[in-house]
Amino acid sequence: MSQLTYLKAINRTLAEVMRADPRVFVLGEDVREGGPFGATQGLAEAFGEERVRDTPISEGTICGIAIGAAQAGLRPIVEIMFIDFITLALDQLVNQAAKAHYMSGGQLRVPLVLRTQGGAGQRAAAQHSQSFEAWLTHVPGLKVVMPSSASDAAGLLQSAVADPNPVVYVENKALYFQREEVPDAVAPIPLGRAAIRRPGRDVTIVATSRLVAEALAAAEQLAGEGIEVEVIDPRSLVPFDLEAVASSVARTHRLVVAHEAVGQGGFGAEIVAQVQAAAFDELDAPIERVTAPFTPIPFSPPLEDAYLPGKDQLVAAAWATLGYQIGG
Amino acid sequence: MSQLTYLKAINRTLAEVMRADPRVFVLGEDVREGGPFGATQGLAEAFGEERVRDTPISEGTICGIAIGAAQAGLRPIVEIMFIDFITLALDQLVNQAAKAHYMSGGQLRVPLVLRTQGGAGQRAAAQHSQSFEAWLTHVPGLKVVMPSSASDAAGLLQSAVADPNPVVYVENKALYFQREEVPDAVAPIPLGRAAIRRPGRDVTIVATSRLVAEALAAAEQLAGEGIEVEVIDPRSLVPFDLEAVASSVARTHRLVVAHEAVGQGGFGAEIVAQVQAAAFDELDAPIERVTAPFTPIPFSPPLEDAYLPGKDQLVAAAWATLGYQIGG
Amino acid sequence: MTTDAASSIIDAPVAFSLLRTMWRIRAFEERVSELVATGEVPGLVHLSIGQEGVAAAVCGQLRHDDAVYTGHRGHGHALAMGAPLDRAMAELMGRADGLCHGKGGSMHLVDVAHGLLGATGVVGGNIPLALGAALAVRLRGGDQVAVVFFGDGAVQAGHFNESINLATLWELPAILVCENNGFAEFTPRSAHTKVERVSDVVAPYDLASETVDGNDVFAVYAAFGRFLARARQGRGPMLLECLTYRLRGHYEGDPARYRQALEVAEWQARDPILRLERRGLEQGLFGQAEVAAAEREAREAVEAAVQFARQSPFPARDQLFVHTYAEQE
Amino acid sequence: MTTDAASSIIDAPVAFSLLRTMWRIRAFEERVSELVATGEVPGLVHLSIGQEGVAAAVCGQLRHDDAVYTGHRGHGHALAMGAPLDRAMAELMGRADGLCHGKGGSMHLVDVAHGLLGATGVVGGNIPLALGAALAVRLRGGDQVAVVFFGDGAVQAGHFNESINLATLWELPAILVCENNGFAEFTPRSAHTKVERVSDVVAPYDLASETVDGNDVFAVYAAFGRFLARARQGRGPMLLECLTYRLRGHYEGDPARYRQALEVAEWQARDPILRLERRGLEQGLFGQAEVAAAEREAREAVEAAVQFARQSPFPARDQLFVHTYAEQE
Ligand SMILES: Cc1ncc(C[n+]2csc(CCOP(=O)(O)OP(=O)(O)O)c2C)c(N)n1
Ligand SMILES: Cc1ncc(C[n+]2csc(CCOP(=O)(O)OP(=O)(O)O)c2C)c(N)n1
Ligand SMILES: [Mg+2]
Ligand SMILES: [Mg+2]
Repeated sequence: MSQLTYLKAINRTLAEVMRADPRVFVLGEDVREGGPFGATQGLAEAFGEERVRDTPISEGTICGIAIGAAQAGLRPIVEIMFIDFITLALDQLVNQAAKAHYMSGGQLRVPLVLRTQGGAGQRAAAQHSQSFEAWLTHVPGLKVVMPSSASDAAGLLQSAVADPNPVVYVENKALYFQREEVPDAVAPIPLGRAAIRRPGRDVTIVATSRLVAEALAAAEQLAGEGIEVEVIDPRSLVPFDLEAVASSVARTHRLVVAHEAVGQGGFGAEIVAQVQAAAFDELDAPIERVTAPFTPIPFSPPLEDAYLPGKDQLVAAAWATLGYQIGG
Repeated sequence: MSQLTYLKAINRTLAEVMRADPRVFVLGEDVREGGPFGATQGLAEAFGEERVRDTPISEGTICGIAIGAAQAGLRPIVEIMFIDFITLALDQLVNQAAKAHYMSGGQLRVPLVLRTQGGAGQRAAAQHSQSFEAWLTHVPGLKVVMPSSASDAAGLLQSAVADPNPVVYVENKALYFQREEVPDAVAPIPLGRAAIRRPGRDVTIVATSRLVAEALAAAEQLAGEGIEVEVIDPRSLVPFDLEAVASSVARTHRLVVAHEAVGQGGFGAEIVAQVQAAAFDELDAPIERVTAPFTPIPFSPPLEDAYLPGKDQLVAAAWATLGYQIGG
Repeated sequence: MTTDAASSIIDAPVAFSLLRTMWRIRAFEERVSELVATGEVPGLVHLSIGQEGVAAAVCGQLRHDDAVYTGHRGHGHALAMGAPLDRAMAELMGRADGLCHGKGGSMHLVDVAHGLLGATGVVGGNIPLALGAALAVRLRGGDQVAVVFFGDGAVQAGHFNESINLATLWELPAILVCENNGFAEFTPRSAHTKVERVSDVVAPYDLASETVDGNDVFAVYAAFGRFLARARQGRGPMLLECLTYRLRGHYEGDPARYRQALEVAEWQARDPILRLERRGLEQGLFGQAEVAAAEREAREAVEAAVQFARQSPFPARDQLFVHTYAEQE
Repeated sequence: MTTDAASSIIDAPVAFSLLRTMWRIRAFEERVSELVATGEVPGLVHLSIGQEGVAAAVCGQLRHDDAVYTGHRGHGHALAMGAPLDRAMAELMGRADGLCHGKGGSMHLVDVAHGLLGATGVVGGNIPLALGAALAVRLRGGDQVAVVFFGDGAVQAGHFNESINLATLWELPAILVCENNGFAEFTPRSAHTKVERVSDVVAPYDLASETVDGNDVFAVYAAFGRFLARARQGRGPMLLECLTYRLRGHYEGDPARYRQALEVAEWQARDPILRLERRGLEQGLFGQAEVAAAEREAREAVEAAVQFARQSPFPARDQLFVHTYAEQE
């Protein structure tokens, strides 16, 4: 066990997977220097510049190179510095990587990991703070992972690298410097298995990424008010562990879904749609969504603070489900 | 009144808006020749090559040029030949066009229309048949329009061109050659107003684009089986006319949502999420979704036919809502 | 290098093999055109009739452990790499025995066993993939090369320049083959760019590039051969621009109103198969009987392929759900 | 054109006005640096200290009906276009009286009244927008020009080449100004491309381009002036590459371990303000008192701007929901 940040857990795991498998290599902008946050720090020194490749600002092509290398049997980990710039790589990711296996009738495989990070809260304004994971969940052939803790970051990254499919691994910049106890050897965490972060019988909160900690804080506060919240972290959106959520709802009969992306068209809507189909009778109240409002991300600190969904909205949403009177 | 195809209605309206407003111009690949389907046929002859501009295969940049021209006060209509290639223009559309008004504190405006077309059924395979409208609904600042008929195509296009915001106008290639009676002068149809295509009291079907006709066919069949279906076409996804849907559900108590895009992460999920929140008590059955399955689009005709959602699934989904027994 | 110099390195067996390949492509695509007309081959179909010389000359020198990427106009490249006619035809007809079991179709022929790693319908989208394959060679060691085919239209797409820059920066063993047929869809190159030659576009990058008469199969063979020898030593990238012309419309069904009868007639006279036959006969590389046999065998093989494809079943419905995700091996 | 020739067209008032602009930028950004350290200016902040000559020389010749686009390192361009110091500072502090009412911040300064049409944080993403503004001039008639600033890092992005191609194809009255400071973030240009000069990258397009010493404000002024005269006649596009150096890290807080002390020292000696002062004094374009006044006035104005910004309230919470969509006018 040691105290590690989320960022350091990623960094350590990158080194581990590179050590374990010579097919793994890293490419992206400024990765030799570690990138703006330091996720790839030290890798060039440890593994050499052939396996840790700085690239020009050519998001589309570097993603495509990773795809081609993956098809040729390597295991590239390509970094898109901010998820906002995945807009420049989507042709490659969506039209090439996601479909190659299917279109080729199973001949091609694209075992690549695309690491990127999203999220607001750093006063980075509208083009450096977005959350686009929902787009990726809408693309058959991609898997989508969103670790919410350092240990999960380590365990999920191993599974992402081992996966024979293109996996988009979405970090959150607001989590990077959060520190926690992490085992010295983290086991791989299979994709598609949710974690129950806190058990509870009154309301279920499904939260992703940065919102998991907010959900736990909300649960803590609600516990003081006599309400036991169950907090579920799906960890991967594709595949999504509907079973874990539906069976929780069968106990609590109330569901709040939370993510940082704007609500409209967000993955929360998909969770609502799946759960209401799977557990209609169990629901004693409409499913509440806690998300960012439908606006671009403002720069000004108080506006950005107001923009960010968090504990208070979760508490309110939980109470809304509890206060709901059918036919009332 | 005259018999017009959906395509011809678009073509005629393009000519009308260009005639009415000298700020309107068209740019895109092969637009002078009319494009692969003929939507822009004759415009170069009528309005000259300055206002009907062929472009190289540079989707990102032509979208950006349209944005810059719109900011400078023109009214560009930019064509992305297949929505599959919007993947190459999303940085411009999402990071530049959608946010400019907000980020500039209201100084900039981007009154542009991006015309594109999606949809399968033409054996065009996985990279020329997709439906990505859900992505666009997830972007604050964009409006999204999906006409399902020739008259609507004409009326909605006028409103899109008149709108001071970036509007993505998504056509469907399978509708292009459908013919219907269209008034000689079509009035603009405001964005955000759904159309009730057929009234009914037993089940509501909300369907978009190509699925509207399928819903009407399903309604016709179900009428023969004694079931009266209400078919609602939202016409624009952003803004979305929740009011129309919720009040229909308040009468029918059953809802089926249908689109051609794959279900996971599709706009249908958003409709489900909004309706279950707005009309929870009214629902007597889980909301059903009829969508494409979560796979890329196969080329082989029988597979593509199996892929495409249509009347039969709608009939089955309607019956599923009708047969649902609460607590059963 | 002049054509004469080129032809000196092409002996009779090579010349005849090029002729056979070109006839296979021609016969295949002429038959496909008929099958499109009757509806047996559905979808968007782009023929390379008139451009066969490039496919034959380039792919004829590659190995099955090389990596070739093509695009929407890729039948010729697939066949020239050795993709079986019958499974290719079955793919175009959407049958279970197709190269991709009917999932891909005309624009997405893949045949990994023969080194055809992919075909994308997104113009320009295949170039980065080829660089990735070349990078894999570099990282793993080996003398394989990556080759990507694309049209003149792709050169104005952002991926092209990004790729040229990266390929030269990393010195990747990749050969980029541009089939410059003067048109992108219905629009001539002059409406897409002011730069006439694709080899001029890449001049700043100081990579080896050459523009050749793409309808002169010997010229393409010689130029590509020189590039290939260097690429096998791990050097690269290189760009080969082949000036050519498609004798059909952009897609089957295209009325092609945008071009001049005269232009078409001129190019018909430069048909690469006719030219090869004329030259081969003149130089005694093959005889009239062999020429006739090449065509006849090709047409017979294509006919057999059509029969094979027709007898192949359509994929079972449940195949719709197969291969969305790869399973752990 | 040599510096001597350049300086012949720059008279005393112009020289002094350039000096004042450069001092305003320098003083503003030095103050911003302090305010970042204390947390009063939040977020990702990229300073242009050392690059002020380009902003002053280019923007000093533009009009408020021209269209300027900049990027993440855009304070200097905004101020040189005439954006008020106080509202610019308020924007960086996220205040209600900021240029964008606090919605944009350092990377997104917009001041339409002064011709600053946009600033994007997506590298390369602003170039197409400028072409659009230039196209609007063409379609509407007028002698306005569009100018876009970007760094050497943007040149490897697909949008750059797409834009060069389209701008030359359509002959748009746009001037592309590349501030080549040798680095993109932490990575030197040599790790991004083998093409040393940006002007070389565009050579195939046969557009007017020139590489100048970006730290010599007279040289930039002269070269841009020549381009501008042509652009006012509707000719274009043109590319001006200014060789320069940022004396600070990539962003405030960057330890900049990736560069050499020697290199920094060399460039410090070439500080464009020092050079202009030295030259102006030598050539009698202004006197020591004026130099001192330029700096002092700039620092005072910046201080006043800080006071203004501090007194400006933060935007009210409900502003969060304002301006997501534009209303019909
Ligand atoms: C990114 C993208 N944009 C547009 C298209 C539509 N399209 C298909 S082929 C084509 C022209 C391609 O021209 P070229 O690259 O010269 O190849 P050719 O067809 O001449 O062989 C276009 C525009 C596409 N497939 N991909
Ligand atoms: C498309 C995109 N990719 C990556 C980044 C992250 N990034 C911000 S600035 C920068 C370097 C830009 O270098 P250059 O264009 O030379 O401008 P400079 O910072 O040197 O002024 C990078 C990579 C970005 N903002 N946009
Ligand atoms: Mg072509
Ligand atoms: Mg730079």
